Amino acid sequence: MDLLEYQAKELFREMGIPVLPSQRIDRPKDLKGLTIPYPVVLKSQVYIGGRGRVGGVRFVENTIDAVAAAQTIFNLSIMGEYPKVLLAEAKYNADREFYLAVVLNRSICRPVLLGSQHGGIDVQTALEQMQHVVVDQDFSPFYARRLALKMGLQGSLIESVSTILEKMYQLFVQKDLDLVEINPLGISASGEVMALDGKITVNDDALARHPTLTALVARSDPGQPGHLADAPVAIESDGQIGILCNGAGLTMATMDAIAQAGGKPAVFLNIGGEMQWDASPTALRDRLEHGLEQMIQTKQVRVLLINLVSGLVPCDEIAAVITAYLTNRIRKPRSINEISPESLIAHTLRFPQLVVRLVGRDREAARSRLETVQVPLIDSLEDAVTQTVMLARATVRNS
Amino acid sequence: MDLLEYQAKELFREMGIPVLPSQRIDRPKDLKGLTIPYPVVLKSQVYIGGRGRVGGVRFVENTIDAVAAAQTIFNLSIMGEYPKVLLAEAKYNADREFYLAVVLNRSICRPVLLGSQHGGIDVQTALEQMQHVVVDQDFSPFYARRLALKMGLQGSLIESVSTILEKMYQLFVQKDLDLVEINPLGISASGEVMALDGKITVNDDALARHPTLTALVARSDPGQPGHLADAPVAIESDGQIGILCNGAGLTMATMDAIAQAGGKPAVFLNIGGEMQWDASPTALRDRLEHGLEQMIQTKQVRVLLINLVSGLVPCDEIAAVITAYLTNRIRKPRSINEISPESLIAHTLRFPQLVVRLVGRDREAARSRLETVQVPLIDSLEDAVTQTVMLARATVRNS
Amino acid sequence: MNFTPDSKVLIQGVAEPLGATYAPLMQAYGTNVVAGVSPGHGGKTQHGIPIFDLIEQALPVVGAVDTTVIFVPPYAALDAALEAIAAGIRQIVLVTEGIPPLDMVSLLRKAEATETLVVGPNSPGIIVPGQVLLGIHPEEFYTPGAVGLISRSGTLTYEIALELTQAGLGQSIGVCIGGDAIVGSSFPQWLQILDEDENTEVIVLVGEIGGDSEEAAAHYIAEAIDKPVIAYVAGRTAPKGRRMGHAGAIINSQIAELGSEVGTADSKINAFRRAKIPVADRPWQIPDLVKKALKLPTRKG
Amino acid sequence: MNFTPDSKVLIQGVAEPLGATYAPLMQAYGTNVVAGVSPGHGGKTQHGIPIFDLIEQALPVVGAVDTTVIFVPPYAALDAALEAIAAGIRQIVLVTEGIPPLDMVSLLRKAEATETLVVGPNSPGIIVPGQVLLGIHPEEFYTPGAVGLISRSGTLTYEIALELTQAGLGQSIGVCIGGDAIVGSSFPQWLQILDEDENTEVIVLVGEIGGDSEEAAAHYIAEAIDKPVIAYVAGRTAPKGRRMGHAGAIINSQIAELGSEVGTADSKINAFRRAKIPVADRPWQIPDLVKKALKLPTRKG
Repeated sequence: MDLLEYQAKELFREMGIPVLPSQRIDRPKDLKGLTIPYPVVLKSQVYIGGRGRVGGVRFVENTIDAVAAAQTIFNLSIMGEYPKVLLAEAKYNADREFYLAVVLNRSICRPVLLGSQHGGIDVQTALEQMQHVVVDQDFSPFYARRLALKMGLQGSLIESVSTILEKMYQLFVQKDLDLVEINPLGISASGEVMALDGKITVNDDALARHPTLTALVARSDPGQPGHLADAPVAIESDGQIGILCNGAGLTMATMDAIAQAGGKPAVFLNIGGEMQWDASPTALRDRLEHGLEQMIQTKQVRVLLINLVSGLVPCDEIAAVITAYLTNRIRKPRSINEISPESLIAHTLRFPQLVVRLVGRDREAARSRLETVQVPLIDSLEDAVTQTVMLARATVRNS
Repeated sequence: MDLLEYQAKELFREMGIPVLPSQRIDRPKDLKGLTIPYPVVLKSQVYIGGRGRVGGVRFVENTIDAVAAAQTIFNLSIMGEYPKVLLAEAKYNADREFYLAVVLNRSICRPVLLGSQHGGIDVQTALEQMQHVVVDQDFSPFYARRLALKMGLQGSLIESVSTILEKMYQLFVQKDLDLVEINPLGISASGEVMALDGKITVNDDALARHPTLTALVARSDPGQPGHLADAPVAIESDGQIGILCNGAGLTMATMDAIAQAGGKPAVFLNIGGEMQWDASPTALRDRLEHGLEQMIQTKQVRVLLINLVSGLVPCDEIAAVITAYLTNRIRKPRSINEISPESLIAHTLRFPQLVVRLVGRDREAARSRLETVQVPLIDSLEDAVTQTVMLARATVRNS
Repeated sequence: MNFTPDSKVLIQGVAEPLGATYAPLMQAYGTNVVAGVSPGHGGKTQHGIPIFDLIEQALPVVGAVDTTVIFVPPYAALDAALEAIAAGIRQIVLVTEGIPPLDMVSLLRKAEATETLVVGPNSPGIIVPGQVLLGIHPEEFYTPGAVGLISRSGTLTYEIALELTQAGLGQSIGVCIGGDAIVGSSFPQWLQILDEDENTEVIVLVGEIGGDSEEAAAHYIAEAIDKPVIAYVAGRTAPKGRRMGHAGAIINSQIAELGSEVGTADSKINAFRRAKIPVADRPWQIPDLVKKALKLPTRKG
Repeated sequence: MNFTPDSKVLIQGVAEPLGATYAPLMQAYGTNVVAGVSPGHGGKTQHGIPIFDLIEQALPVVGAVDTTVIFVPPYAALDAALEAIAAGIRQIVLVTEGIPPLDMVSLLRKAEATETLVVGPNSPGIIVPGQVLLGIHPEEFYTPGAVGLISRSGTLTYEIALELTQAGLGQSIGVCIGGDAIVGSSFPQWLQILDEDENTEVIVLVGEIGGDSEEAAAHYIAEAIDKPVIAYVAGRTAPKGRRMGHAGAIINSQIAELGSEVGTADSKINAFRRAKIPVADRPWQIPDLVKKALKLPTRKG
């Protein structure tokens, strides 16, 4: 999960990476209490890059201009995203702008230091000039100097840039990050260095052991990309098919097959693989119950394909969850005054058609059980996909 | 350098090692503002061990008793040391008391975990039962579990004790310590663990990179044992000889030889070896000047043996420092009203006799130069020692 | 490599929920589970498996251990694996999902220095059908045979094992390198093992989006593998930047990946095609491609 | 070991005060100083020694390096030594005083794994009189000969070298293992090297209080050394618990040392006596003991 610039800079400041005096602005009127002297830069705090090119960064000279500029930025969408916060920061006269990053490289299973003398908004030039150093053994500052030299630095800049890299690496390891990026690192005419913009990606799996990060992230937008999907994930706005599977690979393969057969998935939900250390032998049943509830609440789903490959739980027990859910859902006892004709109709209409394919033990018992609620048990993934797409087409024709 | 118990416990608390609620008491009247409920334990904060046996730890039930007890403890010397601070702490009912420590073992150049089920004040039993685990590779919690098992622990105590050891080790590494000790670690009837007393020894050489420790130590007593000697170190209160050498080994060898020849060293001063990275080629001269000043100010010194082995600085330049010092010191121009007959006499009397032995280049020039101030240059260490002891005996006879 | 029924196997985290569930299943499959390790549970017995607090306590009792299968909580996994390495165990299967990647970096530095094989994490491990189960593969989908099946996922692997079994194609091994971004053993490592394995006649490689394991595998196959390989790649329609459930199955577009398009299904499929490796478009096409490779009669042809 | 005049030597921290002072002295003594390293000073030349920013920049220019002598500030020493190891250098002399002990623990773990010899820290290094100087021993006290001199201190070692030289006893080597609590090479290691060295006929071991290096040496000599050894121990009258200037020369009475009396001068002298090793009571007695061991006529006998 990404942090916003101002959050990244809080961590930079703690680690001793130089950042400019700055202030978080939640409302335009906060600028009246600004303690940084003008001129000041106002920056839209969004997760997406490229805000500078579309007006998300503005220089202001006084309070009146600042409040007006803040109003504009708060109302400016950066590729569809509106900022909840701005950052007001002192202005800095950078002579040159470098790019620096520490990132985990999955191919070689090692952190990598990245750097270029051509940072800033021209990402293409930065990329062409990018140098990298693999941290193959335990980190020591000579790795940072190695990058500084590969970047072509000389004299005192070797030490000042490698010191920044050292601190970035410490932050990376101490906080279990996926990425720490400073772009640009401003270099003043006198050779001082300053982190002018920063990006940090925290690792979802490590988050729970970093209370300070957990607190930071709690303040963030949970809808940002990269967030762990424990709710159905929307695919196509005009799709009609819901896909519920167990396991990431199976979910992707099923979704691919649906699309290849001409179907349009609306949402998918992976109710989880089998490698969670604290999973009980019957975890799949509970997750299916919860998943069904979530899928049914997604109005767009007209056909729901349930494709489960189960090692531990017999298919019959899975089928029991489905039949119980259907029975409950459709015949749920309600108090008289809750039942209005509209709600009954809406309810009935909204309930998607089910295509159920289960693999595992006790499939024949599952088949019999599902027949009691008029749901056929399909044997092969191929047939399940064909059936799902056919039903979806019928739904579209009938609507 | 050692920390006091209350300072060690501040670090324990930060690291998540359980400690009891406690409050630092600078004056007996501080107890009137005590926020911990009674009964409370008052503990003398001294560097030396064994305070419990001599009345440095007292249980109190109310404010009146507490103030009285505090007054007593503040006036109680523990082996010659008076506390500047007390620690008021909640009382704890320990079912059992363990000993735990992390210490750097110099023989094997590795940290070692130590533990015994028999902690508390009976050090002898703790020692007999002591178990140890060498942390030969990078630490991982299994080393702590290994110690817990060697200590004979079972069930949930394995995890709870090894978790404490893990945190002790983290503290040890993060703060570059020489020793972290918890004695006793209280074990309640229900299996809870609590650090009831703690000792931390910080490493002098690493101190400068730990600002929080530097701040803690600044509040401590600079006269405590283990502190780096950059001032003359007192040896025997009835000694008459001062020893000034460069290098620890040479200082010890010279001091040993003086004692073996029947001399009584009063103080010694090691003006430093040659392995300081930032030493200029003439560092020895500056240090000698400073060292002479310090030795002269030590009234007890009647004979001062200067034994320097110099690689870089020629003996003649060293001799020049000595002669300049003597000349300056004795003929220092003073304003009229400063010179009283008493001060002149005291000054002359106090100035010790010099025995100078220098080894290095340009010894003959040094010899000539020293002759100008009536100081002979001695060639061998053996002769210098003989001469020093002889002069010291003469001084004693003449006094 | 030693994955035979008589090789000695340890289970770390045997008292944790997942470990407790699978220890008896492994044993029932014929795996020689000699001991379990769970701190605080030493001295107990579970399904006839003696439990120890620490591996080094078990070794004098059960002798040298070949493989450990780890089921401990994610933040305890690095320590468990280091404990195993310190105790001289050189084959580690990490089942646990959610281990922080930097813990894996530390572990892999140590594993490389000690020549330890690490399979996983976030992996059902290894099954040699009819012989030994080192992990959580469900036995009912597998049957002994000549297809070496290597993958990055759990249930999708079982699915494909089942498709093969139903088509009369048994498996010489089923192994999953793990669904996380940072995993121990790699596709090329397993390709080499299976290329040398006399029970394996054809290899099925089940890839997915994210990372460049499939690209590396395609390159390695073209260079060094003599046996036929069939590939499949899941995630053609996966939305960009979304975590699918596997920490590793994600397409990032960050500058840190140097802007290249490595990681997409297209990139992987193209890599296989360039290396002249048949790619199944759908999972159920795999058995026919395997038969073609073995020159057996196929369903449709 | 390679301490010959033609072995290639690097100086790390050549632009720091101590390094700048001693680099030309080492060179003047005949040491083959091929390069200096000081970040930010790359491209300069100092007394004819080319300076590089990083070791790996120097190697393509000067070829493989045998030994590095490190003069960097104490908190940069671990990194400098790791840089040297990563660059393939397997002999390291750490002159710098004040390196934190836990940095040394990290370094020694790495050095052991890579079979790297670390001499020091807080050490004047190694001198082979008339041939090569790897550190800061002053040349004027030494003369070539057959006495192998090993110690823990600087100036005291020079003092004893001078006593030997004045008595007509030259030295095959002068080496100081360092005055800190945690040091790399040990007395037993050097005893073994000198026992095998054909230029060494007798060994003088100069110990001091603190630690158990002398006790270990006494034991090792009794077990494994054939050549005669003379010992001296400084610090009989040193006050307990006081730092004498060497971080290692301190007698602790903490429980952590398990209450034993290891570390005192008595303990060390007794260990030598038990091993039947002659102990000089005063530094100036060493030459006579050496002569006796070599069966040469002595001053007094």
